[in-house]
Amino acid sequence: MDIARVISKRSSALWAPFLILILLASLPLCAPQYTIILLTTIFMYIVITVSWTMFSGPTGYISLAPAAFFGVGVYTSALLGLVLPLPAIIGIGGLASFCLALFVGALTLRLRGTYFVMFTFGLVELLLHFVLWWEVNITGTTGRVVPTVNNTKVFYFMLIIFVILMFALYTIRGSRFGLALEAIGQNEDAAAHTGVNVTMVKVITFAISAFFMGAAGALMATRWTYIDPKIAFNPLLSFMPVLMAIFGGMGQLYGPIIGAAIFAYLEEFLITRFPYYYMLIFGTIMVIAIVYMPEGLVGLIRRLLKSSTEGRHART
Amino acid sequence: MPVLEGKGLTKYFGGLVAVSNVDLHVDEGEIVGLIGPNGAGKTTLFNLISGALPLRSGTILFKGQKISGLKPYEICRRGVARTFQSIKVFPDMSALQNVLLGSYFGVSPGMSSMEALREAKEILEFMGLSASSATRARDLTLASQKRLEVARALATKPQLLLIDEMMAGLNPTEVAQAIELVSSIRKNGITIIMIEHVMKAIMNVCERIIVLHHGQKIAEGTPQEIVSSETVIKVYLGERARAAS
Amino acid sequence: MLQVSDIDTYYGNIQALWGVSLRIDEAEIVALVGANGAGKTTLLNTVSGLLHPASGRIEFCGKRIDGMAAYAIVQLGMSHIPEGRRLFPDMSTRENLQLGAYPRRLWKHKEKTLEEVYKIFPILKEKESQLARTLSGGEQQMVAIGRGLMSMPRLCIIDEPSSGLAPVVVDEIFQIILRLRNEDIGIFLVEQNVQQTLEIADRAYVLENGRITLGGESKELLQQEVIRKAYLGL
Amino acid sequence: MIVRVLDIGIAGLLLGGIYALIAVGLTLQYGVARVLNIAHGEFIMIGAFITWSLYIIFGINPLLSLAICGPAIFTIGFLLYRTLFRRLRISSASPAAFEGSSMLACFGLLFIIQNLAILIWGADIKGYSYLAFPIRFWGQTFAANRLITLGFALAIGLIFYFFLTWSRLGKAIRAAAQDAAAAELMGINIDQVLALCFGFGALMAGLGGTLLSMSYKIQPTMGLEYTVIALIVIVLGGLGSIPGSFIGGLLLGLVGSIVTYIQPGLSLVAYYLLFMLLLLAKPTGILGK
Amino acid sequence: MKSKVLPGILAFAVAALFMVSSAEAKRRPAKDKIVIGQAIALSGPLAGGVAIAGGPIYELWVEEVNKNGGIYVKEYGKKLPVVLKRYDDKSDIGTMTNLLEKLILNDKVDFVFPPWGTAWLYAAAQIANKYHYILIGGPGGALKLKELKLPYFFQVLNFSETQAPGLAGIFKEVGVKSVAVIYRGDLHGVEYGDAMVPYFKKKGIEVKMKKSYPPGIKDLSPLLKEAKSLGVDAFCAASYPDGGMLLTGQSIELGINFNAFFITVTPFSPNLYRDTFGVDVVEGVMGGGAWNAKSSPGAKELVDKYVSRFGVEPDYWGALYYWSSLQHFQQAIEKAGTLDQKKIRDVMATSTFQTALGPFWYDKNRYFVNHPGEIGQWQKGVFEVIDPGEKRTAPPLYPKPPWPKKKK
Repeated sequence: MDIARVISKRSSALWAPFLILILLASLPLCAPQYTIILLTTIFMYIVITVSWTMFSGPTGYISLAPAAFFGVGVYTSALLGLVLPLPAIIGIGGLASFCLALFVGALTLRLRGTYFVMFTFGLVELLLHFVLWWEVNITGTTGRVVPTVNNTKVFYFMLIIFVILMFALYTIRGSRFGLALEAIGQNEDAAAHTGVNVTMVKVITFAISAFFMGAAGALMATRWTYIDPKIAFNPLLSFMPVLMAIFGGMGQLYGPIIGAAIFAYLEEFLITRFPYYYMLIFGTIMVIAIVYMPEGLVGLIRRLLKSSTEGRHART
Repeated sequence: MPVLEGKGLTKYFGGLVAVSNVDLHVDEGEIVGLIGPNGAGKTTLFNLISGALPLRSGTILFKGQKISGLKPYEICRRGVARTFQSIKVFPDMSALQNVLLGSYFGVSPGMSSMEALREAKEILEFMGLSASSATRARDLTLASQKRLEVARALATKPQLLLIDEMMAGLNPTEVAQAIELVSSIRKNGITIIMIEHVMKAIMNVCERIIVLHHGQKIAEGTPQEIVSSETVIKVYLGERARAAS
Repeated sequence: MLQVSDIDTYYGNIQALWGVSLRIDEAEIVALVGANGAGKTTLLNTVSGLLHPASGRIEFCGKRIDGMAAYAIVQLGMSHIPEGRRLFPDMSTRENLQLGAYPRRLWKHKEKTLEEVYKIFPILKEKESQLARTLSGGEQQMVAIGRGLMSMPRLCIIDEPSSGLAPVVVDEIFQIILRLRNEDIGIFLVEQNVQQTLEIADRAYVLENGRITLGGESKELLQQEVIRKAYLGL
Repeated sequence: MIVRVLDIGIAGLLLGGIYALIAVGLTLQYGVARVLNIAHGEFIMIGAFITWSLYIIFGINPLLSLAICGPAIFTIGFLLYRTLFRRLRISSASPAAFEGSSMLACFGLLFIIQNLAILIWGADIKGYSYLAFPIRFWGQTFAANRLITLGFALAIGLIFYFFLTWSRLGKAIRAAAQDAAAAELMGINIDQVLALCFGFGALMAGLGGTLLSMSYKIQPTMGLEYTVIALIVIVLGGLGSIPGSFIGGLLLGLVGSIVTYIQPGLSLVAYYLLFMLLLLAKPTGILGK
Repeated sequence: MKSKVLPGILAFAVAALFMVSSAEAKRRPAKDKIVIGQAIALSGPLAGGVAIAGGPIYELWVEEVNKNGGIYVKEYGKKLPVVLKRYDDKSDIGTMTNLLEKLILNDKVDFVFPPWGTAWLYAAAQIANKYHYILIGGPGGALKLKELKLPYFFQVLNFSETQAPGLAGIFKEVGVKSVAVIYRGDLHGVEYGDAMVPYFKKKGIEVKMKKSYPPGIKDLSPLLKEAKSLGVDAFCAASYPDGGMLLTGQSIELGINFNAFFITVTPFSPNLYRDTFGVDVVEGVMGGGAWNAKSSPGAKELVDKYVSRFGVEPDYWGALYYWSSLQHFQQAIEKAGTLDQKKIRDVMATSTFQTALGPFWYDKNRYFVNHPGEIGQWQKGVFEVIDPGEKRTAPPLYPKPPWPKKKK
């Protein structure tokens, strides 16, 4: 980790994300409302996918718990209604997920491979059915109405969550904590014997990634207006970040972002154009994508870029 | 005063005894060799010392303090570092990053980035790996990877270093270099326990040898005592050794 | 019996073998020696069909086999006993051995073949219902060799049979290899234990960095200065 | 009291039998062929719908359609592996990469199969009545069709177990599960064996679907919940262990039945709680190493 | 550096793509048709319910209106044909809310139709109300929605508060002494489960058992056996089609019979329920609803139209309700003479129109009250309305005959 090199790399590459950010931030001024709504959804997927990648990318622990963390955020928001200001609700939602992740992480991160995968998936279903039972049998009701919030406001908050997430991600990647995380992914035993408190590093990263999922959930609840356990803890949402990250390519930081953005947009595009065939088309695209782009979109782009530069070399 | 002291170390895997009631002590500045056929429990013993596996019974003292029961990272931070039989470098990290991790998280965590970087570079230099400091670990040769593992272990600033089969798979030239390296590490005041199959290396560098068989310590002594021990020849070295000696 | 001519093999983008040629005759022990990472296992895998050469040709009993799948090559009478034994850990000794006779032609006679193998390794008969994972290292190696013999091969490729075994057990394994040769089975042997290997082999090749650098009668090789220095540490 | 216990036990086994069958199928696909088949439930759904069509349109006895459905779905599974998954396996850099990419491909398949089913059969719930009458013994009543389902599930499981233990191909499958490269060196055509495994997995799902359709109503979206249950069971039983999956399936059925008797609202909570507690206590499953 | 610039360009391109795609947002062209948007489950777990209960009615209505040349709107001085623009919400509430807003904001549809499912209706009602779009409640709706006081929302279907007293009345009339109640752990189940108990108590009927079960349960036999062992006269279940079918199937399989057997959602479907089990088998089963071809001339006409269009009978709960609400809606537009939501809403809230089920109006909470019936019962293949009073098309059959003995 040559620090000088890292810094120089950053300053010259910083303008691009900044430009995009300014562009996105100014979008509500000119773009139609629905574009804002769609972008909010897309950014929700990006936030979930990137925060998933934050933990699962370097460590190689495939977590299927996103739906649980997202759902905890959603439910926090639903429980609190709008008695508190929105930023506070987002913060509490994130914090609730953070705490859950700390607990679950401390309990389960000794599991490896498929066992961890299945445990995290079980968590989603357990929470779903437990909350359902709790509401029906203890509180005697189910489902909650969440007051709606201005769409533009939701968009800006989602953008802010995204920016904070990216900032957190960059900070972690550049730090010794990030180095330890990467080491854990490559060889956990060796990392432990090199003095890294592997459990702590894993659990904390797991919890940080859960924080962002929970925050996104708390925010999105205001868009859904009505919440019940089956809606909040939708198991499909656990698979989405995995699929999106693989689709985009996990080799690079921007892979999951592109993957999530295109995946989410494609789905919306197909569902509105071909309501009766969209699953067929979507499924076919997924199968073709995985066969022809084993390293995801990023891999494909790289290959294209490589062949084009090679072509240029050949010409000169 | 012994740096490391183990009493009645025992470990079972399922119903099988892996290490059975082994006592051992290592004095400061020593190089101790650990030999025995495969499955004798050598690596298991290392795993017990470094905290990778919990003990079934027995205690391990390091500099008079109990370390059995501690987590691997805690033991490492107290000054016990190790390498692995099957290489466990971080394959997609550069050699420098591999070593840097040791500096960051070893005996003295919390040192500044600049200091850690300087130290890591020094260690790479010492191990003769400066030239490949930016190379990804997976692209290094086998011998260099083994060195890198030792470098990473050294970066944690240990007082006791456990080396597990550093010579296996190296050619004689590389073996000679490795032997030299082990001696120079010792010169820096680090106590060493090494598991080795390459007899030549063991005989050359070790002052004392412990022989394990079926999880039990069957012999202990100077290299000369070991090669002439009846028990060792019978269970381990075989007739050929007898003929040769 | 086996003729390897000028093969190149790649691992991904990295070339591992460069123009390797060698031959093995009937009932002959041929050793392949070389440092770790020289490409010995790659060469064996290429011969047995687990890897495919990018160029060159391999003939076995007059048949061209480069490009054939490994399972098809087994049926021609070549058996590859891989490094690290690679037994099926949750199957019994007996089942492991039976699988050696998997090709349909051999499956019918597997019980008879099994008796033959038990004659060579009487201890395996005693442990025939034990799970492979519970056997000792030496016994596992015997099962691995026995399993290789179940296909009644004309050529047996044995990769590092001594690794991880106590010197006493290694002696025993080498005795068995010699015995196989006497039963008219060709042996292609890779070993780190160069001295001992060259003592039992008829001929040997030296592989360095993916290239064959030396080859000849093992007795002669044993006397050569280069070998003595590089591999025997003398 | 004893009668009550017996009643709960048998009710649990009735459901557990199907779980077991489905889980064994997934074990073959995931434990052996390394394909985390998220679309496993879709094969169940297809099996159920084919059975329904055969019964409603041609009046073919559902038990007879076991013989039609099974081979048909086996073929689909086999061909899928030969074309799609084999290609993915060869092009994947590592087993882990294959697991990821095959899961993504299975998700694609899930969407495709479900959409096709909606196009062919419509999205609505379907069902038929077959052998829907009570049988009494030991002072308790049981549904005839469920007893037959259990009988067939056990028989299929047993036949398959003997096939794996005794036959040449069965041994090859077990060998491939334990060490694919070594199996290839035994002269086993690994591509063929893995494709067969995937096919057998699909076959089990198809048979499960046929049996399910005798007692449950069917609809194109029914698959995922069975996939989830099968996933739980295979982990519960120890990954890759076929007897483990079978026992795990029966166990899950029993637990569900016991909890439904005490507090029906918690029956699904109990599934997951049992699953997670077992993972924590013995991460490798009931019959895992 | 190049590899760092690339993502920038790519992300930019993606952003640009969104803008272009949403720039399609059309300006309102000269009016030549009325576009009605509907985000409803075409796939996912709810799709089955959509197909058997409610979904097709909207299509049939659109075809019917267009057959007559469309809806006359005075503002434009002509009849405007109707176009139904449907999106698939995948049975996911997040997708539904997005698509509903897309219909309103991006596609600028003239009206929206409701999604399927109670929870979905809750969310949709709030969104439609936010944009001042009329939403005529279709399949679903419950008590809690009343509390939200949404001025643009109209509830059509009867619900727990109207059906539970109906059921209790019938039980009292036929002499039911004790009941067992089970309910699905969701909004529908909880509301019905809670609503039934006090009405039974008021009529002096003992509730001996009340238990919930989770959606997705695979075995309900313990509940049936428990109720049987308690010796109750009536068994009532608040369930959705999955549970309703399972419950009936298991009762038949186990030969467990009650004097009265009631399921809220499921028996009303002739093709799913009656035809799956058989006319003899379902004889005497009660279900929420209800209407049949005998309810009114318009009802008969609807059944005929539906059968000739889809080949099966409509469901005997919502179909007539939605159909009539749409007829009411059409007349309200024609009376208002405009497509303005506010004006049409005011007309709808205050006017009574003749529809297939007879006169149709909303009360002050904008709830439709003139239900054709609350409780139905299968009798000889007809879903008879057995409510006390003039709506009744046949007297209740009590006790329910036992399930037929095995016969193939």
